[in-house]
Order: sequence, then structure tokens, then C-alpha cells
Amino acid sequence: MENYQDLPLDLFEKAEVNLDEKEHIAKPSLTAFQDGWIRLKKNKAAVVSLFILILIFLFAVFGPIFSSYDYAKTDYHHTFQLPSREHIFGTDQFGRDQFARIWYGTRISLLIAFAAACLDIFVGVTYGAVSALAGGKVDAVMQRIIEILVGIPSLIIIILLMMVMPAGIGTIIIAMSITGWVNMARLVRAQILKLKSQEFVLAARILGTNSRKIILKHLIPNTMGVIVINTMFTIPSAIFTEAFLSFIGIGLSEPRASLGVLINNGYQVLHNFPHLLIYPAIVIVLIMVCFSILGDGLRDALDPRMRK
Amino acid sequence: MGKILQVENLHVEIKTELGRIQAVRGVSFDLDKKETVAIVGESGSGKTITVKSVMQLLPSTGSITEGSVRLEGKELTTLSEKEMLKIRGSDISMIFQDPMTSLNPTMTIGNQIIEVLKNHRKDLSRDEMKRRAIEIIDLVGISNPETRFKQYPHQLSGGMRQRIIIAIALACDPKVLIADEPTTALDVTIQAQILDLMKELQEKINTSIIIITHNLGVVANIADRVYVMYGGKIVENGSVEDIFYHPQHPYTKGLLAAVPKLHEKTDKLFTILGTPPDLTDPPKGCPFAARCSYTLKVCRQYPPSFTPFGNHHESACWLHDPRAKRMINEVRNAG
Amino acid sequence: MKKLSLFILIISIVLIGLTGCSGSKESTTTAPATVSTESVSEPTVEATAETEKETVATEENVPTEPVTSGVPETASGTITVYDTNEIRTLVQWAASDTQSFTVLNNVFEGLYRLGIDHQPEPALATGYTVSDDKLTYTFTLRDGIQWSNGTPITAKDFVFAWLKQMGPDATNGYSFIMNDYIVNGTEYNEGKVKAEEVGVKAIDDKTLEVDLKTPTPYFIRLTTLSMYFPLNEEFVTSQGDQYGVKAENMIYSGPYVITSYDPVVGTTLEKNEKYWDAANVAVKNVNIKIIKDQSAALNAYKAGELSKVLLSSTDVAVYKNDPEFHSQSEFRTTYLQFNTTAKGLDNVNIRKALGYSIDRSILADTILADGSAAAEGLVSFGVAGDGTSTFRELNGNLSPFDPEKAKEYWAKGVEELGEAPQLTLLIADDSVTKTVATFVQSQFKDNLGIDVAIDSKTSKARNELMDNNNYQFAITAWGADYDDAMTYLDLWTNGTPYRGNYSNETYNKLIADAKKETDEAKRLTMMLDAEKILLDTDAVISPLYYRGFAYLQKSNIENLVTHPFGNPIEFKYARIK
Amino acid sequence: MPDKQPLVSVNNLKKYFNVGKNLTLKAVDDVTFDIYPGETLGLVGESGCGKSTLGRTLIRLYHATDGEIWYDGMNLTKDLTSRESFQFTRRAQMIFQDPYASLNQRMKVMDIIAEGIDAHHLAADKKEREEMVVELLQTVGLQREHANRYPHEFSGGQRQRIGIARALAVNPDFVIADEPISALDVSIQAQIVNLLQDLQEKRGLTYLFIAHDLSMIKHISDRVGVMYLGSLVELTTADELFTNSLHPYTQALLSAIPLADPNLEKSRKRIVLQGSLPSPINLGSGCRFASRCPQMMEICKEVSPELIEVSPAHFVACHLADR
Amino acid sequence: MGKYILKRILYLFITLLIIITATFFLMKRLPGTPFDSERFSQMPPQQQKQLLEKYGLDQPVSVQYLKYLNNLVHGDLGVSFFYTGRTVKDVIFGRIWPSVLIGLQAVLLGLAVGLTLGIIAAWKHNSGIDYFTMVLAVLGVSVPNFVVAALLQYYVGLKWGILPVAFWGTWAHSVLPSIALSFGATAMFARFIRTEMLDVLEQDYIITARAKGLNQFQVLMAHAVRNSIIPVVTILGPIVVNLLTGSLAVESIFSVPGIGSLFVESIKSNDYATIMGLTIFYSAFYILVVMIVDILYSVIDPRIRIQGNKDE
Repeated sequence: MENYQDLPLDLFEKAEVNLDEKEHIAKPSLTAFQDGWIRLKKNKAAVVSLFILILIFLFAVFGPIFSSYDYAKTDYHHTFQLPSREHIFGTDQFGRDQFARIWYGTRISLLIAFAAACLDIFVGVTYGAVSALAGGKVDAVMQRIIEILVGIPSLIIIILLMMVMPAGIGTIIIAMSITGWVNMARLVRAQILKLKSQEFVLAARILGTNSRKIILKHLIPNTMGVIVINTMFTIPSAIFTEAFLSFIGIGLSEPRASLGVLINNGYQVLHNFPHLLIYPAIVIVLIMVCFSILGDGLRDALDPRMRK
Repeated sequence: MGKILQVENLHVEIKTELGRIQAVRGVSFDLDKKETVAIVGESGSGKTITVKSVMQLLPSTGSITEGSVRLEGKELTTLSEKEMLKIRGSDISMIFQDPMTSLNPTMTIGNQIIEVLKNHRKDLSRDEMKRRAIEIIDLVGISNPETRFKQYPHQLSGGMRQRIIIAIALACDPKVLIADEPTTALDVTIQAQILDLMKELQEKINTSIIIITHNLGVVANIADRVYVMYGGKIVENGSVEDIFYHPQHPYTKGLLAAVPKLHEKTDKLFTILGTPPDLTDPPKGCPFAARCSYTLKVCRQYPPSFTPFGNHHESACWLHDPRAKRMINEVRNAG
Repeated sequence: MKKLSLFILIISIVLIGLTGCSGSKESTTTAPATVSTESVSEPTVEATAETEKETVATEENVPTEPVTSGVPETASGTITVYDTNEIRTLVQWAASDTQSFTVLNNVFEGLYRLGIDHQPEPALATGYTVSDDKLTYTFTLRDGIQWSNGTPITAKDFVFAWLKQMGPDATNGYSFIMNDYIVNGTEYNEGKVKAEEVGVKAIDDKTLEVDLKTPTPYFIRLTTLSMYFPLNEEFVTSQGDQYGVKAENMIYSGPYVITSYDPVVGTTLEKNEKYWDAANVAVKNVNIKIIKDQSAALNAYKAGELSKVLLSSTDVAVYKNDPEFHSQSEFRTTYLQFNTTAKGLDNVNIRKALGYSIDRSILADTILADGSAAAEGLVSFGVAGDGTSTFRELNGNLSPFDPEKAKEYWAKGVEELGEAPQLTLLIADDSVTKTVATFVQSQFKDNLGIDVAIDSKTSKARNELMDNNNYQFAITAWGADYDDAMTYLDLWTNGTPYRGNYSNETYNKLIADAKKETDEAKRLTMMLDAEKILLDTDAVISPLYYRGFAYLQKSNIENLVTHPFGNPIEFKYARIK
Repeated sequence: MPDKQPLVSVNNLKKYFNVGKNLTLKAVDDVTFDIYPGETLGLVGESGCGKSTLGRTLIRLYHATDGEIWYDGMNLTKDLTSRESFQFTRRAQMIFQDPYASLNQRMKVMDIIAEGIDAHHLAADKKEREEMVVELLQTVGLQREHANRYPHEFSGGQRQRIGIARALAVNPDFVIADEPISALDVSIQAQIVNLLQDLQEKRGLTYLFIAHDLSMIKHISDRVGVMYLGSLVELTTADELFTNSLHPYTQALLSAIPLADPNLEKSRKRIVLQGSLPSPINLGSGCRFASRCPQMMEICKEVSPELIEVSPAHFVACHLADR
Repeated sequence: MGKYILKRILYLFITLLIIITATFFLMKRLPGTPFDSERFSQMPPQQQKQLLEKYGLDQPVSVQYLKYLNNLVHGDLGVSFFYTGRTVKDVIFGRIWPSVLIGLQAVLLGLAVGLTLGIIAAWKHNSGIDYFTMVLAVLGVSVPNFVVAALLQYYVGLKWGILPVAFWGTWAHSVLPSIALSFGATAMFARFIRTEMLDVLEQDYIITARAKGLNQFQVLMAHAVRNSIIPVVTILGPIVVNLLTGSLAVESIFSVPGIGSLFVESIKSNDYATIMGLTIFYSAFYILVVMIVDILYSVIDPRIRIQGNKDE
């Protein structure tokens, strides 16, 4: 310990006390999302995933433009080319540039996934919110309906629908959304039910805030986290389902490609030309891994429990 | 000797996302045989971390950076985990704040008691353990111990669960019982029962108790000596009478003044303005300086050392320094 | 009456490949030319591709003396082949798929059986006599023939089985294969006459008499088919609806008996010691596995678990020079069927433009690359012509690739129509057809600059759309029943939506006259002219390729015969070196 | 005080919850009391005694099962028109227990406090709104700079003050403080209590102060009601209650509070209650306290005692007092 | 409890009825007939009629539906169109065992590997094995199982020749499909239990247990594992159903004659009876397993077990 005997006497004068200082908050002000973003940034894996996803997204949008080959352009003199300088990912059975096809396929897969996710959000959030807000018998009936829907093995319905409806992207999206929204609806309902009895919502009611404002200002903003996180898991699962449908042969028709179609085609020639399976597989795995890690990261970042 | 537990200059750090929290910053205290010592402080003052350090039960993010903990002269901080296992639950026991979460919900009451016995009383047979467990359940004042033995925690009320937790803690007649806010989560009437039970059992088992609480009433009820903690440091300690009737530290005084008295008419409560310090970046000087009504310039720069006030009563405040006399006079004039 | 199904059956066989032959492409021109009888059955498209692959393998190289005398001391060894589809049934009046036929042919036997050279040879019958009007056949059964449980095989067993096939119980859709020929067959099926009045009678245990409606020179060939196999009434009746469900619910008349049967796993066969010609059956055990995945099959072949495996086009490139490599092409034409009443395709110039725009050699050599050949006309290579030249040689290439002409015709067609038509190609969703469609689509794009959509449907859905005249053009395929161009050409005479609603009086007259014509040369000229009208003048169809297949077979197996038609694969003659 | 007109008058109020088939949780059962303008009525009881439910029923968050609540001549238990109930939201406000859950994390303090201002259109423009908020902030001891921050940046005591500012924004007459200090540290509790007292003086507020901490209740309240298992067992002035309590439960409760005075603690005698609180579901007839009452009589098991005025302004529901 | 089960069973039937109805009418919209199209359309009309009558397909769909329901009530699922002459029951039961075998093996493998990894990962939080488990978990849910299956087949089966790949036969044939199938489940279990464990390890009763002087292992086994495993039961239901009812892709890659592939086949061949039979089987199995898991959960977890009679 220091020797305090030598401290100058003037230190023993009363200090200036600014009362306001006692209430001062030193940290910079942050919104919930800013705060979440800062947390997310600390999660390196999630940031890398986000970066890769953006990269994949850019490639999906612009990749085919940069490629000097059209995804559907055949070249029967250069079929089954191994990866080379001309064709970075090689060519397929029809001499089509696999690089162009993979990014085109990624675009289609992402399109399907995003569309399915949007449908899920739209239907699921509406359903869940209505159910939670209406409460009582309406809620009970809506919950019974969900219970029954959950009991239906979705693959059965998807496959049947795919067979009955005309082939195409729209059909795939509708088929996948037919049961996909249930999870979202459940999560949103649970969240809103929880929020409904939270003290800040009660306070708003007591203050005479009308229902519309309560929904817009209190309920929805506080449900966003759940919606965003769930969407992060819906998108990869939609990509997965699409790939699966294509793999069992009821997906898109040629020359359209999705990652699933490419994987299926690649699988047929796996023995001799593994690159035709491996590249699209890598892309799909990357997308899934990144969404999964990003979803986890977002959950950690946005979870109110983590905030203090 | 006589001291059963001695903690000296304990420093504990906890790593968090927001940085390292210097939760405990040079805490020293001791405990006599059959004595009850209370550590009083607000949330975040470091009292729980202090006793968890004694048990070597810090979370994985926490570590003792300095200081010593001695149980009957034996240094605990350097013990291996294996040796520590023998001490926990046997020489030192601990009970926690929330009886609703402190018991394993999927294990019967009986098995949770027997578990301790199995670890520390290897001489007992299975039947003896069971008999002993039932005996302990009975001891903590729960009726139908045989039935309770087979029940799960959720089948008991909060008060009963806290009794069970005490039963577990006392199953091996520990030398030291550490009780971390044992009554905070309980209703007033139950709180009184638990406090009485603890005192009663202390008599029977001859154990020493460290009780952590922010409730001054509980302190007054059960403690022999009191340590007041603020901002990771002990600011004052002394016998319960000294602390309640002759408090020296402004924080202790403020705390006592902030509590309404049941038998006195107070017009306005004394308030301590502001909020406790952020221990990721602890103040250089006295931790209380920012909220103290008598802050001196020195308070903000140098930590005060203890000034003794008679028998085992000391307080760490610059106001006790002779050089602060002018200030004290000012205070007297004001008060 | 349309009796297409024999075709399916025959096709199935043809496309299996001719294991007996060496596998060069050239040999295919002669190999299947075995059916010279005139079948009245009408060929139709074959939509379920990929269902008829069978292969053979051996696990061990158990040396067996090459059999020349046909008297091996003991049968030994195992042959393992695979099917790409389930063996759906073993009940012969319910069986309609190649997988079932394969098994039935090897565990049963009819009056006649196809030999190594694919010609009918006496089997349970020792021979037959035919009346002067060629309408009554009398078969004499072999002495001492018996079922695998020891019961003698008698003429009554044939009568029972045939009546079953002719009657309402038959669910395989093959009743026509008897009813069209045998007196009162159709009437019996419709319940108008009693069993006694049907033209099949057991004179005694050893003699079977059959009365035909018209002279049918290929009738003997029909008796090798599984529908004509005998069944023991007493046994079949005693089993009730359990007959054919399990191996132990059956008795057998053929060279093998079934030891286990699981529709999805496969069957195992063991030599039938009660078989009259058991002495000539050299391979003791036969396994027929179900492997749906081509690469899995190749894996198994390489692992020695199969010794014959079909190759995909990418595999061909790798194994082309392997000594175990063989390939063949078949009497089977895959073509574009235009719907002549569909909007846009009702214009002949548009149809011609589409036909001229396809480079079929790329399709055959680069895309399929499995022994298939670029089509030059409807009638495939090797089908008989005038005796010295084949039909194809005589009529030349009627579907040439000419992008310039294609563009000309397209421009002309568009001008006539007033606008470029939006086209959709209807296909079945199997992978080969998809590949072909993708190729055709890219050719249209490259050579005509048009985007054609592909609508891929299950084969059922595709057929329904075609039957309902609900398509523009489609990829279909069809294979020969017998070695004569007529088997192809008389299809487009009935004007059904399935055949593109094609009706041309000149064409119909040519075909009708050819059927009556007795002068071979005149008849041939008529048929040559008809094909030209069909392909060139009217462009109702546009042939794409003649299917072939490539396979690997372990070199120690010989005489594993696959017939060009009838019941596809024959284990009876197989030998393991 | 009794000669004044009560601001709030609660008559035989009941609030039951259905918790399952044939299971009724009688959270509030036949409670009668008045609250006079400008006074603080303390409501005390152990957890689960229905005091919070009572508060929420008063502020119309719950619909009363039976009984009446009169507020300044307005019957709140009748179906109010939407206009009436909207107007009521300006007159009565609530302060909540959990300083973390009572503020919307996604809103800035400015908007949280202005919620009532917005709902009732009390500010003419944005500037006025801002000024009102800042004034409110200063009223509760916070500053202008705090308006643009989010709740999670504040400590528990600060948040509680924001909650108070929010309630004050609509300038209510009556404030229900539902355990406003129980989640706070001792040194912070005093801040809030003093603030509430100041506000009462300055604005003439009427409080219903709900708490389980008897000493704090005594400090802040003019009169105190003691609840046990959904019913009011004793109601009198704070001083009377602590010097002359009549109900055995009140007595036990008083004797159980640990006092911050070691000598007193060591000398005083406790009335120890047996067992713990019974479940409030499907209670039988008779006094609810009978099972734990040290002075239980036969009648207690049969008849539920009425709340009667045994001496001026001293109400007790106990057969012992009913002579 | 009994009442609860009864209620669940009632729901089961309602759900089933809805599924049956939806599937039935949806299925009837599949193009074509269940008979081989070419042969059927070439049959003489009289024979077509015979065939349609034989299977009752000549009647209006609503009548067929009611008849089907009636037969169903009597336990009759009808006769397969594709496997001529076989009852749907036979067909399904003929294909169920391969699916169940690989499914069960996959579940067990997933549980064994997943739980072990997850527990160790949580125990050694932030250690190498934790990171390894997390990587595996992310990959497991990210790599489509048909890609796993294809690669396993290619490398393990073909390149290294360790296990047979081609057809269904001995137990050895079930190993690779089981592994391919278990990959996702393993990851899910590992991830789930790890999260649960980390959560449980933060609980007060864990500190209580440590304060008793229990060593790490005892704390882990007696307190942490048990409390973390209970919630695993909740995700077990859907996983078990998915695995036991087979994965189409894995089944087709490894030529497993399971009911996953049967389902697609039956749809493609318009095998009405089999489609219905399988749908009912799938759904009933699914709902039943979920129900059993729910009940199991309440049996395992003492907190829920008592709920029923807590208020008496």
C-alpha cells in the first residue's frame, strides 16, 4: 500500500459534486438493432457467413452476366469438360458451362427459397398474430387447425401437389409453403402471447393507446427478432426441400437449373465426373452452413435475454 | 487461533462480453467458531462472488487473481479440485437464494440428500444413509419425512424446499455454512421460520455461518458480526451492534437511514443518489465516492484504508483521516 | 381391336440386347432379324423406358465343362443379374411387365421355347400337326413331363391356363394375345359362350387341339410367351388368392424353381430337378436382384457381385476399350410425334423446319453415346427390305440435318401462320427422355433461334394428355414386333390423337393395298412410298434415334441368351467357364 | 378523512379465474374498501394473496367477476363506452413492478414517456411534446439527454423513474403502484419512495400502493389494507395497524418482519405461523386463515368472517374481533 | 392422464380423416388410370368396363370415397394396382422392415454419437471437441443427406470397397444407408443437447450439486445429463418418424426397398390404394409417435407427471 501520509491537504476539501453526473450514462446510445449488430460483429463466424452469403448472392445475381457463357448454351464439341481456364467448373453432358449453370441454379434456388420464406412470413405472421390477438375461441379453433396441419406429413402433400399442379417454380413455392408457415405462426403466436401480458403492453393499454398502435409499436417490433431468426432457418430448409424434390425427379424442367437439378445431374455421372456433383454440392452446403451459422449468430445477438 | 475461516486480500475477476469485471477487489474477512457473520451489500457489490470464491465455485469465466482463503489454517486457493471436493459439502456447505431452482427437479428429495452422504460419509451403508436422510428431513422441521423422501422438489412449497436445501447443506455437519440470500425469495412469514431454523440448527450442529443479504432486518436478526460491502470492497465491519448503532462509513449510515423504521415516524427517507459503480472500470479511489454526500477530492483518487473504532470495528473512509476534520465539522454543523 | 401389348413385350426383349451376339454395333443389323411371322399386333409407343435392363453376373468362377453334348454331370455355379424395377407379380394372367416375364419364362415352360438362335423349339410339346386350312393345330405333349411337385403335366393344364387368360380374370390386359386368334376367345371373354365352345381342347392327357380364327403363321412363336404357359388347376385353385404371392405357393414347369421371392428385393432360382431337360441346365443357382440405381449396379459389378451391367453414356467413354464391353442397337425408334391439329404445328413447314433442325448424329454419338444410332427414317436399321438391301438402305435418309433448310421452312411457316408459334414439347419424366428433350430443345434454339418449353410429366400423365389431344408435340418411341416395315407403318392409319390426328387417304390406301398385296416387290414399293409420305411430304413425325445399349459382362459367362422378343432372358442355356 | 367523498369505492369486488375444468382461482373474493382523494392506501400481503389482481382489476386490465368499483361517481364495472374508458385512462395510471419488463426495449425513452401524450393528443406539436417529456424527465430526476436513449441502458431505479414519468404524462389523479420497489436495491428503494411522496405533495395524487414490505408500506401509507388469500382481513390507518392490529394474521405478519435493530430483534417474540400459504383454488367455506391461525376457533372453519368496523376507521374480518 | 390420452386419440382420428379426405381427392386428380395406360386404352371398351368395375373405379369419386372409408373402418386397405393381386397391407409390410431397420439404426446411431458428442462438447465448453462438435452439427444439418449418401456410396462403398452398396440383402447392406441417414439426426441431437446442457450447467441446482462436493463427472451424470436429456425427447418424435418412414433419396441411392421409395412409385403409377394406405400409415405413425413422445415426456419429467393431480 502507498503511504497516504504524504497526501496534500487540499485533497481533503469537499469535492465538487454535480448531481446530474450521478445519473450520467457513459455508453453511447444504441438501438436494439445497432446493439444486435455490434454483438453479431463480435461473432466472427457469423460475420464470415454473412460475407459469404452476400458473395454467393452477388454471384447468383451477376455471376451469369460476367460469365461469357449462357447457362443454357450447349456446345457439343466440349461435353464433360473437366474444370479448366475456359470453363472454371467444367461443362456438363451438353457442353453447357457449369460455372454459368451453378450461378443460375443458385439464383433459382435462392429465388424459390426467398419466395417461400416470404409466403411463410406473410401467412405465418398473419395467422399467428390473429390467433394470439383474437384469443378465446378463435384462438382455440386456429390452434386446433394448426395441430391438425402439424399432424400431416408435409412431404406427402408436397409430392402430391407437385404431381397434380403444372410444373414450375410457382408450384414448388406453393407446395413448400403449404405447410411451411405453421412453424412461423406458432412462434409468432407464442411471442405475441408473451408480449401481450408484458407490463409495457399493459402500460400502453392503461395509457389509452389504441390497438393499432399497440400492435405496430409494441408487438410487431418485439416480434421482429423471432421472425428474422426463423426466416434464417426457413430459407435454407426451402433450398433443401427444393433440392430434394429435384433429386427425386419432380422439380424443375430443363434447361432451367436449380442447385437440386444440378446435384441430381451430377449424381448421375458421379463415377466419372465427380466435379459435376461436387461444385453444386459445395455451393448448396455453403449456403446452408452460412445461413445456419448466421441464424445462430442472429439468435444470440437479438435474443433479449442476452441484453442487460 | 480460533478463526475457522480467514479470507485475505481476495481479488476476483470475471470475464464477460463487456470486459473484465473486477468483482472483488481486495476483500478480507474472518469467521470464528459458532459465529454468524453477515456480508451486506447491494446487488453487484461482489458479495456472492466472494463466498463462491471461498467454495472455489466460481463460474468458468471467473478466477481468483490474488489473495488467500484459509479454512482452519489450510489454504484453499491452492488446493486441487479433488481435495476441494472433500471440503465442499462436508467442511463448508452453501445454500442459495432461490429455493425454486436450487434443487434438481428430476431427482427425489431423498436422493439429493443421500448424494451428499455418499460423497462424504462413505462409512454409511445405503440403509443408514436413507435413515440419516429421513432424520435430517425431520430435523429441518418437515413433517412426514418418509413421504417427503420420495417426493420431487416441485411437490414442495418454497419454504419447504429451502428447508430441504438447508438439510442438504447440514447433512455432514459442516464447520462453515455459507447462506447466500437464503430468505430473499421467501415471504415474510416463511422468512422468519427459516431464520429461526438456521439459528436453531447452528446451536445443534455448532456450525459457523456466513450469511449474505441485503436485508438489514435479517442481519439484525441473525448476525454477530457484519461486513458491509460496496463496489467489490469491504467498506466497514464490526459487531452487529457497532454497525447498527455506531455506523462510521457514510454508506453504512446511508443504508441504515434509507430503511424505514417500523416503530419510528420518519417523514422522509434518507436517499443515496445515483447508481453503483461499473466494475469493469472501477473507480480509482473510494468506490462510494460518486454517490457520497461528503466526497472529498482525495476520495476520488486514493482508496481509503481502514480506521479502527474500538473492538473489531473498522471503517474505510477518508473522513476518518485527521486531515478531514474540517469536513467532519462541516458535517456536524449541517446534521 | 388394338393389340398393342405384345409389342411392349417384344420391345422389352429387343432392347434387352442380344447377349449371345458379340457386341459390335454392326452385328445388330442381323441379330434381331428373327421374327418373320406376321404379327397382327399393333405396335405402339413404349413409354416406360429404363425398365427392361437385365444383366447377368457370376460370383465365382466355378469351372464348368463347356457343354457341347448338353449333358453336364452336375449343375453348379451362380449367375446374378439385376432388374431396375420390382418384380410386380408371378401370376401369369396378371403379369405384364418385363421383370415378371423374366422370372416366369425361366420357371415355367410352354409348348415351345425359344432356342439359342431365338427360333422356337419344341419344349413341353414334342411337335404339332396343322390342318390343311391352317386353322387347327394339334400338339402332342412330351412323355413324363411333370410339375416340380411331381404332378404330371397334362393337356388339361394348358386348357385351364389359357381359359384363365382369355376370361375376365385376366388383369394383365393380354387377353387379346389369345382372343384375337383362338375361336370364340373374344366371345368367351364377354361371357357370350361357355368354356367348352372355345377353340382349345384337351383331346387326352397328351393331346391339345387349338382352333384358330384365321391362318396365323407365327402362332407357334406365340406359344413361347408366358400367357401360353400351363397351370395346374387343382393346385392353383387350392391356393386361392395366395397363388403366386410366395415361392411356396407355386409349382413350376420350367428349368428353374423359385426358392425365394420378394418383389422389391428380387428372387432366387434353383435348378428344377424335375424338369424334363434338366440334364442340359448347367447353372445351378440364379439370383435376380433389384437395383434401381445405375451407379450402384456398376459398383456391384466391379465388386464382383454382378457380372453383367448396363452402362450409362458417361460410363461408355470410360469402358469403351474394356474386353468386357459390348454394345448393341435395337429395332426401336424414338421420334417426335407432331400433333397435326395443334396450333402452329398444323403447318407442315413448321413441322419440317423442326425436323431439319436436329443434328441426330450428335444425339447418338455425343449425348447418348451408348450404342444408339442416329435415325434416318421411321423404320430402323436392319429391318428386312428386298432380300439384298435393307428397307433403310432402299429408302435412304429421310430425316437429314439441314439447318439452312430448317430456317427456310421456319420462315415460310411463320409467314403462313402470321406469327411464330409458341411450342411446348411433351415428354415423359424419365432421365433418358429428359436428356433427349434437352438436346432437341437446344437444337431448336441453336438452329431455329426459338425457345421451346419442355413439359415433363409422368408417363401416365403424358399418355393421357396425348390421348386427349392435349399436346403440340411429344417424344415417343416404338419398337418392332416382327421383321417387316409394316409393323411400323400401319400405325398412322387410324387418325387417333395419339398419332397426331394424321389422316391421309393416299397413305391409308397404300397401307391397305400393301396388306393385301401378294407380290413382294410391289408391296415393298408401296411401303417405301408410304414412309416417304409420312416423313417427307407430311412430316407427321420426325425420327430421332434407334435405341441401343452398352454393357459389361464377365468374360467367363457364355450362352446367356437374351431373346429379341418374347420372354427376355434365358438361363437355361447359360454356361460358366 | 371519512367526511370526504371517496375517490375510489370498491364494493364486494370479486375476480375469479378459471384454471381448469371446475377449478376456480378466487384471486380476489368479496373485497370492499374506499380510497379517499390525496391519500395513500397501502395494500399488503404475501405473494399470491391477490393484491396485484386487485390493482389490475381497479385499473380495468381485468374485468371484475362481480361487485362494483366506483371511480369519482363513475361505475367502472359497468360496460363503459369506449369514450368513457378512454377518458378513464387519463385519470388513473399504474406503476409496475418489473423495471425491465415494463419498458418497451425497442422504443426510446422519449417515445415511451410520450406514449400517453400521443394517445391523448396532449401536445400540439413535436416541440411541445419534447418539452413535456423533458419536463417529466426532470420531475423524476433525469435529464434531457436521457430522452434519446433506450431502456436497456438504464439501471433499475432509473427505469422505474421512467415508468413513473410515463404514468405522470397524462396527469392522472390516481396512481396504482404495483410493488414499485420490490425489485430494487435498498438504497434505490428510498429514491423511488421519496419521489412518489414528493409527487403526491406536488400534484395531489392519490395512491394505491401495493407491496409486501410492511415497513415500507407503513412509511408511505396513510391507511393500510392487509390481504390474505384474496380477501381483505384488516383495514385501518397505518399507525393504528402497527400499534393495535386486531387480526391474527396481521399480528403474525408484523411480528415476522425482521427489523433493522439487533437489540429489538433479539428481544422480540415471534408469532410463528404453521405451514405455508394454501392454494387459492377451490377454497372451502370458513375463514381462509383458519388453517394457519394460532387462535383458530370452531366457527372459523364454518363461517367466513365479515369485514366489520370495530372502532372508527378500523375494519377487521375476524371472529375474534366480532363480539 | 387417461382423459388426456383419449383427447389426443380423438385428435388423431380427426387429423387422419382430414388427411385421408384431402389425399383421396387430390390423388384422384392425378392424370391417368392406375392401369398400364397403353394397354388400358387399347383394351376393348367391354374389357375396360370389366376392369373398372372390378376395382370400383366406375363410380363417382364421392361414392368411391365413402366406400373406401367403409372398408377402412373394417381394416381393409384394398388391393394394390401396381403389385397386381397383392393387398396394400402386404405391400406396405413387405417394404416396412428395411425402412425401419435403417431408420432405427440411424436413430440409435444418431442418439449415441450425437448425445455423446453434445454432452462432451458442453462439458468441455469452448474446447477443441466443442468446436469439432459444432462444426459437425452445422455440417450435419447443412449437407443434404442425399449428398452424404452419394459420397458415402462413392468413397466407402466403391473407392475403398469397405461395405457393399448395390442391393438389399444382408445386414451389411444397411450400414451405409443408416450412416447416411443418421448424419442429420446426429447433428441435431448433438446441437440440441449441447445447448440444453450449457443451459442446465448454468442452473442453480448444478452449483448446489457442486457445493455438495460432487465431482465434475458426478455433477454431469447425475444432474446435468438427466435434465438435459429430458427435453431431447421432444425433438425425438419428428426425427424418429422421419427416419423410420424412410428417406426417399437415401433409399433410392442405396437401393433400399423401403416405403419411402414405395411412396413415390405409387404416386407415379397411380396406385391409388397404395397411396392411400401409405398416407394413412405415414400420418398415423407420425401422429402416434408424436403423441407417444408427448406422453413419454410427461412420464420422464416428474414436473409434468404430477401436473394432473397437483390441484387435488
